[in-house]
Amino acid sequence: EAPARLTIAQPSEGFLYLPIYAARGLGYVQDEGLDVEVTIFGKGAAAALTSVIGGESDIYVGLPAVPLQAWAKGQKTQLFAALLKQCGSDIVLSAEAARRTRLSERRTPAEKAEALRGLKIAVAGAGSITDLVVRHVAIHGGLDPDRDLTIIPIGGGGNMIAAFGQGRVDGYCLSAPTSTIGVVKFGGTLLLDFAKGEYPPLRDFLFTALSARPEWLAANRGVAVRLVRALGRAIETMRTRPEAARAAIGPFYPGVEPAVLDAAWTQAMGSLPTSLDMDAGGIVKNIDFLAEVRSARLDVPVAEVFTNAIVNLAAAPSTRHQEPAREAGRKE
Amino acid sequence: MIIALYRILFLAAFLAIWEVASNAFDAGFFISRPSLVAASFLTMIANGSFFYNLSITATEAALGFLFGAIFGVGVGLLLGRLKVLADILDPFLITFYSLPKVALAPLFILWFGIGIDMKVILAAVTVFFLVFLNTYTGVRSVSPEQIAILRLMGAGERALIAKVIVPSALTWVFTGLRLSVPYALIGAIVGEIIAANRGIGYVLSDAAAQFDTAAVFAALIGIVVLSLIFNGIVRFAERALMPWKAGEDTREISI
Amino acid sequence: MIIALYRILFLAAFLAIWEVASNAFDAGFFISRPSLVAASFLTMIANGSFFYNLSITATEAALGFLFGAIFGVGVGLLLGRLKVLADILDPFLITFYSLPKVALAPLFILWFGIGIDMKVILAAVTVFFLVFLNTYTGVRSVSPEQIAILRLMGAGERALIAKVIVPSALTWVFTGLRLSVPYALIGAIVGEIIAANRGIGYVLSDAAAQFDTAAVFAALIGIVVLSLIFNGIVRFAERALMPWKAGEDTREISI
Amino acid sequence: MDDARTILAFSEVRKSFGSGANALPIVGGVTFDVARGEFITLLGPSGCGKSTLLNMSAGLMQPTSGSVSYDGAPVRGVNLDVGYMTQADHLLPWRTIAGNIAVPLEIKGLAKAERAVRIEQLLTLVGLERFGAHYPSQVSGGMRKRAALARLLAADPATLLMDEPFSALDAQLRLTMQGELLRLCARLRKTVLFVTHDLDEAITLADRCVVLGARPTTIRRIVPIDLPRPRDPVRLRTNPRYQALYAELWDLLAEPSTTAPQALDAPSAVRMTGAFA
Amino acid sequence: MDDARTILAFSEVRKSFGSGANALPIVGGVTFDVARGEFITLLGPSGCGKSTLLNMSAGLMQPTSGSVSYDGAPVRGVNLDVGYMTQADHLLPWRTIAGNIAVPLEIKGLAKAERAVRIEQLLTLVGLERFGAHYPSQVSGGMRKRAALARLLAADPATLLMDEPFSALDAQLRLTMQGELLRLCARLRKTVLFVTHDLDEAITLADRCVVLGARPTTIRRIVPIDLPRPRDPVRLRTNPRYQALYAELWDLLAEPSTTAPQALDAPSAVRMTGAFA
Ligand SMILES: Nc1ncnc2c1ncn2[C@@H]1O[C@H](COP(=O)(O)OP(=O)(O)OP(=O)(O)O)[C@@H](O)[C@H]1O
Ligand SMILES: Nc1ncnc2c1ncn2[C@@H]1O[C@H](COP(=O)(O)OP(=O)(O)OP(=O)(O)O)[C@@H](O)[C@H]1O
Ligand SMILES: [Mg+2]
Ligand SMILES: [Mg+2]
Repeated sequence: EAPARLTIAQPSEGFLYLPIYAARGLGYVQDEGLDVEVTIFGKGAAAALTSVIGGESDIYVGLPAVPLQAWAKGQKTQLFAALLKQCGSDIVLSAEAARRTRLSERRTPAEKAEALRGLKIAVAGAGSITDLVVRHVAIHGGLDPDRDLTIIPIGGGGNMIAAFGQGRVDGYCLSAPTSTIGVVKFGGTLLLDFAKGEYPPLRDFLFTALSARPEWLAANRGVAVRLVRALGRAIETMRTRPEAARAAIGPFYPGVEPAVLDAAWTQAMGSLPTSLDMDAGGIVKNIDFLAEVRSARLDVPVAEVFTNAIVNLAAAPSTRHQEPAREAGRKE
Repeated sequence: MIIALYRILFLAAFLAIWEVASNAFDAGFFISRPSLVAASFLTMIANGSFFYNLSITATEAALGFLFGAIFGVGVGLLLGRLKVLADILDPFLITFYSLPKVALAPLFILWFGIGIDMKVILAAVTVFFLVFLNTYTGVRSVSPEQIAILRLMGAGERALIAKVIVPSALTWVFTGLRLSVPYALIGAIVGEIIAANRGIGYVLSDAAAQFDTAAVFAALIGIVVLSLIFNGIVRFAERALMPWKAGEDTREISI
Repeated sequence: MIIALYRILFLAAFLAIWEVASNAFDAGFFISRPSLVAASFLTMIANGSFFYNLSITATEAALGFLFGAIFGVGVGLLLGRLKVLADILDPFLITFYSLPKVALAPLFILWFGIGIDMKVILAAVTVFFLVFLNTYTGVRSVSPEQIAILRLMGAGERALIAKVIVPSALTWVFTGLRLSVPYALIGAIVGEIIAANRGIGYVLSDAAAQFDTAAVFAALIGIVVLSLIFNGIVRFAERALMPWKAGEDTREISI
Repeated sequence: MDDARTILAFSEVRKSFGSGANALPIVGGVTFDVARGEFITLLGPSGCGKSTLLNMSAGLMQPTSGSVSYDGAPVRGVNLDVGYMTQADHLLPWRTIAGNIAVPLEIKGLAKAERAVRIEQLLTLVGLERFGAHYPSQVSGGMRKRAALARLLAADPATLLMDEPFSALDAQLRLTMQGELLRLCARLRKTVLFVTHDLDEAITLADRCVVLGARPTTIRRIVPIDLPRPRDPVRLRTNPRYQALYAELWDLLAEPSTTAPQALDAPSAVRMTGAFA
Repeated sequence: MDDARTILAFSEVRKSFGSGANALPIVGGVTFDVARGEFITLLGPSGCGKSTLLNMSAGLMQPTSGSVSYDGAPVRGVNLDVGYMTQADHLLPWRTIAGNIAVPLEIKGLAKAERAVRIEQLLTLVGLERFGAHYPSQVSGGMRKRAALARLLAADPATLLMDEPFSALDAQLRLTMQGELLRLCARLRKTVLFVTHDLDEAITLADRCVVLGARPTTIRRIVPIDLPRPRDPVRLRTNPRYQALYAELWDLLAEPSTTAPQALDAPSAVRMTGAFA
């Protein structure tokens, strides 16, 4: 039986997609009889989602806010599995900026957020996840993101590290391992440790999820179920046998020093989801989040934009691949 | 006159098809529609963000164009006159030209920062080669007879360049310049997409991230208008510097 | 011979400076160093990924170049002969040319998908205008006297094009083609960066995302080599199609 | 005038270049007819509009007023019945000499082998047998003119417009070529409009010689050349009628323009004084 | 030969174009000296290498063997002491006629006002007063040649190389220009190397006339023109010595090449038969 082909549109590379790397690296995708092709969209999440809407890719993986925005404009894609339920983009400040703002003396999240005042912070792209996160934090700190600090969209991790290393920006926002490099190699400090839930507004925030067109989901239910099953199994392995999972991640990051990768890995372990299903709360947080950073509230039917049907099916006992089914089931 | 009329007809037809297609295929999400774009455009103009951002991009592109053009013409003249040097440098110039600037973004940031310099340099680098290669070819195409004639009159290299090479290569140079007008803009915009929090490139990527297609097209209108203005300036300079071509289209040829 | 020698010297000096600077400023993270790049390059060759990805990009770029060049020359000839049509379309062509393709990524994806077509079209669109504008200018520069002479001999439009316009505009056409070789590659690579899972552009952005600077430069080498090869092919064609230019540099001029 | 034998008719042809206040009247009313098979030579001072008259006959220009008719109909657009050997050679630099001569043959659609034979003949005729493979930039000025002549003959048009075709040839070759042209015209009844500055040539070749004045140009006189044919260019010169014609033409050309003396090109002795400071 | 009066010396000059088996020998050993202030005319069949000799004198080409010396030293690189009026006019199309004449004046560094005066004089001299503001494409062939002549004279070089300068002029203007040239040379002691196909011109102007043979070219004879100066071009023609010289030159040119008859350009009657099929 030929493996079922499946294409995933992924906006960037980073640890916010960790379960995808793990499931591929550990061979679970192949175990499920899937031939997964991951396409990286260097020009951002909007392009990635567009390819799903246009039927070029099957599944979008990334911040749910992006498909929600599209839904509000009439292009429906349904969220069907959660991969990360914490904010995965960290804000890293340079040692100098941390000293200047006396970051170590600040206690509450709001106080820490206020430290952004007057700083120049690099984000990935205008309107990207990282842009929105920095804006959200700034607002939380009582700042006007357009006046009280400078947010500079700067593209990918390489650009950020280049600007950060040269002192051209005071900080940046991106997921591990880019954030880890700033900390480990350039002596930076995390403004807020999202992984430890240090920032309440984004606690239990649905950060990375899979989404696809409802028609596709209806027609390819089996394939979706198998993918979710492989991802669940990967998360389980990461939790129970971290060293095996860590080893499977390595080949995806040949250019990152092992020490940096280890640090990133350790930090990421703290934010592993316990299950792949979603609730309205995580979605509403996305809508709230967008409403706060853009002064407009998305008009979407919360109950319709996501479905747990696939996750539930994946959790149900199946004849094939007993073990993953059991593991997923235990999470129920 | 008749030409302007046809242009307007063409534009109107295009807009009509756009509007109709957008409705017919329910494709507003992807291609917006002229009416929405116009509305978005007017909003941008009203709140001042259009001209603010456009002026930033225009400055970057204009500076980049200027530097790129000056170096392009200069190096083109130099290498056009020193064939051996040109032969030696040829593969390196191609190498330099072939490197995708997008891939070199981190290096650009490293060397030139994230301010206006970086965008100017990016635009200038893009312009440089287009102008250079056209100028070079133009200089190499100068009639050797005319050079010999001037030489015999005692012309030194400076007189040669001023009196024969530049006038003769001018059509080439201006073609290079016209080719690079859009690239100056694209260079500046790519620079803004790489790293910026203002400029029309920023407006563009911000709008794209929000699926605000109407705003994307409104920003594109700004870019196109800039491009047409720059192009007009280049054409004007071309006409002013080549008086002998005036009326060439209408002149009766005698053979 | 002497030229090859100088080229090698030049290259060696460049590599030496790179290696030294990388060590001196401890900038290996950003600019890697030639030795590491070489190692990375050899690894890529050894595991076959280099030629696999390069061949994909080469195919895309070559197809894009071909289509872009054919349309560019075709439209250039057509509009060069029909001045009124050219005048009418002029602002639209500039508009079309000025649109930053990067900004239109979602539209490209929508219309042409994320497969090889999208990259070929992106490359072709980029090539088109460069070839078009040079061809157009070339056609407009054809001596009206020669056209008149051929007309008097009873030449129709086809004979005119074949016997006067094309040979006379050939230098222009080839300059356009040489200008667009790197852009064909850049177009394909941008396409791969927009959406790809293979090709040298993918290798590039993948390596960049993993901070594998040595691999970035190794990929760049691949791009440059492709560019030089394409350029060589274009030059070869140029020489083959313009036998009357053979030996022009060494020929004694009589005036 | 509207004789059935008339092939080319100039009627009150005026031509100015430029427009408005800048308009420079060149041809100021020229009327004459050329009969089918007639050989007309045009004489006149430099810049008087001889080439302009040929350009109008070829349909490359329109008269400002008056009309040029060919074969009964006014000439509009390019006149495909004429062959035109222009004052400059206008060879295609990207074709060899043989390739240039091939152009009209290719346009006519001759087969390759036929073309090769014809080109060989023509090259021989103009004395360029060994230079077929040379590019125009590799041959001398006179050889370029001969190549242009061969190209004209290859086209084999009913009417030939020739603008100083032999001016770059040496005296001997010029005579040979004149002889060839006369024989050709006699055999094939070609109509020829031939511009020259050489009075000997103008007389030797012509049925009638049209002498033009200075700008704005009108016809000074049309001189019928009543010498018997066939003519031998060399022996002709001792013929007294020939000498009388020569003198007549000379005087016609030397006579100062009565209409517009200030427009005369030839510099007067007064104006020239002190030019070489 | 190495007389102090010698300004230009050709010594066993040979010139071939192309290399290896393709090499075509053009000049086959030419030796003659030109004295300072001497007026030499060059006569020879089309394509025999007259322009090539001038090109070598100007330093635009090197002889394949032998040497061309100017003022005692072999000519290497461009010879800045000569002015060269080439066979084609080579005017700069992007400059008006006046602008073209201005080029050598600009190179010499004349002030603008001075230039304007000089240009005016020169335009008058060649009869182009009204055409200073025209572009070369807007004037007739003869006018272009006159503009090139004015440009040559503007440069005011010690030695003039002139390649068929008057061939495109009408008979009257040609005589006027010849007269001007003679007066100029007499006053300023210019050395002139003058190519022409016109025997009258060759005799009228020259101190000595160099007659060249067919390719590979050698000198047939150097004919001293022992006519008194100043000469009146028109009246000269009735002079018996003039007529004798004319006949001598004619015969020299007409005589078939003894060295390489197969290289003769003029087509033989036999070869021509059937050319017009
Ligand atoms: N395209 C043009 N634009 C403006 N003036 C022109 C143009 N063509 C010709 N003339 C003018 O028309 C006049 C006659 O030109 P034409 O070439 O017919 O002279 P010609 O009698 O052939 O002279 P020549 O014997 O020198 O060849 C010239 O004074 C020239 O300036
Ligand atoms: N650059 C060149 N390459 C090859 N052959 C050349 C070149 N220049 C001249 N020749 C050859 O040299 C010969 C003499 O040329 P040149 O121009 O000197 O003749 P010429 O005596 O001036 O003839 P004309 O009276 O026709 O002007 C010709 O046969 C020509 O083919
Ligand atoms: Mg004329
Ligand atoms: Mg010559």
